Amino acid sequence: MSAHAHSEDGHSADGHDFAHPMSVQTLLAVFFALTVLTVITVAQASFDFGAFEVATVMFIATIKAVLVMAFFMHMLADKPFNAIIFIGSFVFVGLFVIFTLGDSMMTSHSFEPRVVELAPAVAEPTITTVDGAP
Amino acid sequence: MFALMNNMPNLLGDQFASKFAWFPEQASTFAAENDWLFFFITWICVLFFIPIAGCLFYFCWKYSKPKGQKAESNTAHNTPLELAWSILPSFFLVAMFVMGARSYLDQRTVPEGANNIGLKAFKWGWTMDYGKGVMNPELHILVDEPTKLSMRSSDVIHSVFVPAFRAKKDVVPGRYNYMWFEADVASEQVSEAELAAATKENDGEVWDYDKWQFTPDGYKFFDLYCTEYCGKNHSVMQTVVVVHKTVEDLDAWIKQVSKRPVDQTPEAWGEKLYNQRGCAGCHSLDGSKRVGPSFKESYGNKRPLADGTTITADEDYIRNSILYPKKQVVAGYQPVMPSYQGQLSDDDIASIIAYLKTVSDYGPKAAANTGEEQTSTEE
Amino acid sequence: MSTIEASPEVGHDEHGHDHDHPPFLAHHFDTPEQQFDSGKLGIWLFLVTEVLFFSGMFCAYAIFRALRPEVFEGCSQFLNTKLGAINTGVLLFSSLTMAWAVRCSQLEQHKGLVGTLAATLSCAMIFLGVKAIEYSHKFGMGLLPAGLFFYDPSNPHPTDHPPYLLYICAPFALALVGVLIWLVVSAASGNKFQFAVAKPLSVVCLCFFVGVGLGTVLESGEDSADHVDVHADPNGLATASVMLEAEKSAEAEAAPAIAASGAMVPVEESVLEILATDPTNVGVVSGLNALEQQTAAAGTSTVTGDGEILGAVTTTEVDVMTPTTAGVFFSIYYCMTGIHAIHILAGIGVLVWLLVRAVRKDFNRQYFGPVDYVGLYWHLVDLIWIYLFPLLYLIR
Amino acid sequence: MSAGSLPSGSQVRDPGYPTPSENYLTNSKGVLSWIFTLDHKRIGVMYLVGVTVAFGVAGLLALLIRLHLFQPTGMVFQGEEANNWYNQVFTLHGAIMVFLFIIPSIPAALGNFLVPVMLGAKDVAFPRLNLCSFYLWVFGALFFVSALCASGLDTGWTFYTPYSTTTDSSVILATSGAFILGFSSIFTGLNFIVTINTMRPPGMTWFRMPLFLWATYATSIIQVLATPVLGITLLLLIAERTMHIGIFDPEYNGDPVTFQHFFWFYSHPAVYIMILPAFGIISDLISVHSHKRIFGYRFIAYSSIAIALLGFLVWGHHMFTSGMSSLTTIIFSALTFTVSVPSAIKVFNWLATMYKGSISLTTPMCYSLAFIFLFTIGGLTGLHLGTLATDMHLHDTYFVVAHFHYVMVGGTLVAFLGGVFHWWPKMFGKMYSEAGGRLSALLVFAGFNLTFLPQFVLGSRGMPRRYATYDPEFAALHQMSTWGSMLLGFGLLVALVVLLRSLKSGKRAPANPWGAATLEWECTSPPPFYNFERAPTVGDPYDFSNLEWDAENERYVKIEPAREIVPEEQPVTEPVHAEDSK
Repeated sequence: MSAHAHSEDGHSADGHDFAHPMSVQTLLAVFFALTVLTVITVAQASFDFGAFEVATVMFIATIKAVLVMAFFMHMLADKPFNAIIFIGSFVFVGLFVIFTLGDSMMTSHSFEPRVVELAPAVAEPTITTVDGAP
Repeated sequence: MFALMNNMPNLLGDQFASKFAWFPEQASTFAAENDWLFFFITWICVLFFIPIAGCLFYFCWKYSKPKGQKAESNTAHNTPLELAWSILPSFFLVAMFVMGARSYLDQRTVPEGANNIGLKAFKWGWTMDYGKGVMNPELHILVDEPTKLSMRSSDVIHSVFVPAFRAKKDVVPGRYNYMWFEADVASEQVSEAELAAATKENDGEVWDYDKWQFTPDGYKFFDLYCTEYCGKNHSVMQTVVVVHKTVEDLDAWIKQVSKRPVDQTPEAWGEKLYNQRGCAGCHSLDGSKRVGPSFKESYGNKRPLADGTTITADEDYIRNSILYPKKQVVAGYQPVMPSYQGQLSDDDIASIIAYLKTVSDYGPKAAANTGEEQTSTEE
Repeated sequence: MSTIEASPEVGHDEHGHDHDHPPFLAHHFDTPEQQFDSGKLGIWLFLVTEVLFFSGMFCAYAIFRALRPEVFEGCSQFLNTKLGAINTGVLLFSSLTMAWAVRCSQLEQHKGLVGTLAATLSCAMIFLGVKAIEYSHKFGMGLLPAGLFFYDPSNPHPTDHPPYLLYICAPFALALVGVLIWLVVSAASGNKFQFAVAKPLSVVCLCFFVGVGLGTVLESGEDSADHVDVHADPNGLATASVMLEAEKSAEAEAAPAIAASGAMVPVEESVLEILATDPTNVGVVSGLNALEQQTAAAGTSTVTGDGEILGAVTTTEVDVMTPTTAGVFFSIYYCMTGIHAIHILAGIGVLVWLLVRAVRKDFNRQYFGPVDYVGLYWHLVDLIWIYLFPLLYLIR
Repeated sequence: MSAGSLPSGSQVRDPGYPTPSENYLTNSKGVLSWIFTLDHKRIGVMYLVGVTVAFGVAGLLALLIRLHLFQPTGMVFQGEEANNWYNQVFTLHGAIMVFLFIIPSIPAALGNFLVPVMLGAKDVAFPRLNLCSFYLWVFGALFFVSALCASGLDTGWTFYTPYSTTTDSSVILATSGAFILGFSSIFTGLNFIVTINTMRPPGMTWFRMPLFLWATYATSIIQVLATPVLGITLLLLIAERTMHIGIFDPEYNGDPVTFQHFFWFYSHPAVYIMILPAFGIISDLISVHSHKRIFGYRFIAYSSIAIALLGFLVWGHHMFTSGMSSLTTIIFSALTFTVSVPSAIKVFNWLATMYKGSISLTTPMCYSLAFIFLFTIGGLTGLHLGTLATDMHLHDTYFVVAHFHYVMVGGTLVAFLGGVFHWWPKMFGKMYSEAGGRLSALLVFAGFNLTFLPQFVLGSRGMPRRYATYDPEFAALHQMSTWGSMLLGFGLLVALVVLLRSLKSGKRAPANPWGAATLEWECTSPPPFYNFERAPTVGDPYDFSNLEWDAENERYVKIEPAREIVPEEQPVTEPVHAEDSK
């Protein structure tokens, strides 16, 4: 394991053997980018992109997420393994959401339009019966 | 060679089944195919299991040595062999999947012009809806004609399972689920004499299907179970499927159950409904507290309601509690009763009220007495 | 539990056999780097669990938004975009300071570390303060999960509700008082260390009320102002009726409904009220559409077409603002933001713990793990909000 | 040379016996030294006790169920509330077995003890987290007990909505319990992944790990990825019950099938949390007690990971009849078949390992054989359920009950027992009576088959599950099953007695009683609290060539031909205390 491979040379006097400080400029730049993107998201909400609305919003959000992960979370400087497991988790989220959402989409036609008994505005349910009995 | 694979398990399977009942009777078009597939898989399993178990015990016997003996060989691996036994089984798996999926699609796609029967599941019973306001807990269908069930649940998830048809489908509240099947065995009728004897012996009690093995109308039947756990009486949430030979026969039956016969008193009809339409599941007659209040102290009694108020259970109250059960719930009970909106004709409700009068301690005594006399004479 | 993972000083030093171990190195690790890598992998795995934990709610969101887009559009108008945006900014800034804190700890800049941690904490508190305003306002309006929902269009701002804001603020007020007392006592007793801790903490606690103030300004400050000009110009309704045609298609698949046409007038007012309360919202009109739709439907027949297919004819209603429809949106809103807020609270706890250790100068270039781990956790919380904000506040 | 006599001239390596001051069981005294211990071995032992108690409780409930079903009308519970009682009993049996016993049994109890020792590490990566996860387990258990003491639980262990949102039994207590237990298992998994990743000693490459570690690693992956979804599902369920959030409850426009998706996304992978560690144990046991190198190491290792990942793609096969769309249903069925391949691979590899080995029929080996037999049946009957058409008939019948008991009990429980018997000498330093052990294995095997084979037939004949009373025609098979359950219970009792007696009267266990080559046998039994003075030199975990049977001391020892010793890498072979063993 790499940890051990490194560890052979013990802990040297200067501690920079495994600390990778971020430069202040990078941090500020990233923060600036994030703020701009936030403004953009809020702004775009006032235009109607119709079907693409969700897509655009999620796209911008994802850019922001990538920025945060890459720099604030030091993914670039970090061990690739850590990045892999974190990104990998989204694969499973994808599986989960796609299957579940897909199924509910495909079956939603069979959902029973409900009568809200609690809402006084609603008149009594009018239930008639099936025809086509033998 | 594959033809052999197909036939062998079939033949053997049939012998197997004939020896001791491995399956219930095959009564639908699905059954034969399903059972064939079942035995096909089973025999493939046997094909794998015998050698595995054989090796297991043979090796134990052959290679068991005293402590300290070295193994005869130390082969670490044999890639071709391992690949072989990783890949070969997959062919069987694909076969199973394809056959299974194909006949599943048949079971899933309802054929055109199937007879449509509405099914409503509730805790803990079934109501089959034959249209035109005809409701009955028994499922009566036509032989050799596809029947489609349009299923709803009024409370929790239930599941319709007819073993003889090899068909099952959950009934999910908030959704319509559908299933269909085509019975190919008509259920025969018992002789008038036998029926009369049974009716006499049963004597107005709730009909004991398990005991008689035929319906109150004298038909042999197939069991219909609820297979999705649904609470207290899940295990008694059963009804029967009767397969009629002819449309006339079926129509006659529907006509007979459709409404109160002219010669029957409201009380007697009300009692019949009480037993048939699921009231008995939650409302006792002997005062014991079940899911709902007992009918012993229902009619004419002052009931404290969940909202704190008190109300006298008169005709109107009972009618309302049947139609909008969640509105005025008696204190100490859950609002779980399904609405019988449109499932009971006015005459039905009137009959039930009449019947409740007879069983309630608080009802007018005179009415009670006459009511009981009549019911007893009727049965 | 990142505290647990992070906390390295596992005892066991009674084992005589770890001589060359510096105090911060746990006995069962060979080198500080091995310890750091273990902790790092651990916290990353923990973040993975967090992602999947939230995935459940995102999944629910996706399902119900796909099922009832009109509900989500209608209800999202009740969320104050401005407050959401402010909070987003605050969280992003806290992420910056947190990342900076990690840098400080790596470079052994102890003062800077304390400062940045305190800044992060303050942002967290501001965030919660703003949320407190949002929540109490919606509680008051009865915009609650389906079971508790009592929003009444004819009277959107009932005055008889309990003082929710007070309830939410009380614990923080207590904390503030406590910290201030501690500050004074430690100053009096001349306990340098405690004083050094209490000083930043008192600022942090104050920040919650800064957030509350900020929220109040944005929420109520504009209420009165807009009441006027909304009543002044009736464009709201005009645009609405124009938009209606466009919306028809969206509503088409919903089954016809029975609705009380009597509710017409009050509901209109309610929409104006909405307009008044949330002037920053762009799409109030769609709130109106729901209403127009409802009244339109009121005229149509009560029998639906697809009865035969379904096996029984049933009825439904398209009024967006009823418990069972709107409730779902607010349920998801409270679940998502609520659990996110709980994570913020947890983060605050851990950050305070870090602050104390930072004042104690525990961290050095060999041992800055805890700061790094908490940082990762904090960034994840930020990450989740980055997605929550547009999904909940910016639906059109 | 004949068995038993040691070759002369070569150096014998044996750590001897620990002194009381080193023995992890005795090195520090007092209850507190256990309550606050950070020693993974003690935590493992505490887990072992905990899960055994849980198993005892749930097992008694199982016997109650079987007794009740002895008669069609129900034998044990009588009266108006009989069915409620039955429902509560089977619910608690399921919930306790799943959440309190099977899931933590092998990973938490045996895993905690073994993972670091097998790695030659001093402890797991996060000892405090480890202790915390144990106390979370205790906490969750308390919640279950309180649910039991309150108004019980009658939802079935699956908590299906809307039943769970409408029933008036204490669902919230139980779900909170399960929620907490979820975190316990997450932390255990997280701990093991980190430990295995970062704390392997020099020389232990991924493919020199014992297969038990591979299995544990795969299990941990599932625990970390799947359990959080259970957490959020249960939270939402609690919210649904308390404030009707309308996500799962149709009364408020929710959708019950969505709940089933959420629930099974965790609970199917959870099935592999239960069975994968069992695979790991059996792989090691078969190899050790056949004294032969495991066959197809890489295939077994990879198949564990494959199962772990494929396990996430098949949850839908619990919902074939619930009204999923046809497409989803068929996809899930197809994926379900893929997961059966890696399991088959393992079975074949185990057989191949026994082939031409030198098998000693010790108690652990007997249990391993039982495992292979029973698990194969369990796995094969899974095919009937994975096939859509047949599942339409078999779903939610006793066929399913029999199937998953063959996997969970015949698989996991039997493997767990095998593991306990295998590592018992290492854990407590005592040898148990072999005869008694073998007898228990036989009884369990026979009793189990008698209990559950009839249930396959019950199922195919259409007996629905979770029935408190049943039609008379099923009576005969049910009675068979009940007799079997008695026998099974007796067998388990025997096993317990054998093990407990060994603690009192068992003779002292040598460091390596079975002749295993993995690292845990290179420290004394029981191990010293620090496991290893220095990280031991890592050899091939399945190379038995230099292990010899030392007849007069009834132990296996490592023979070290002099030339293999490289001075600076030579481990300390004789601890300072070794005198008292000589």
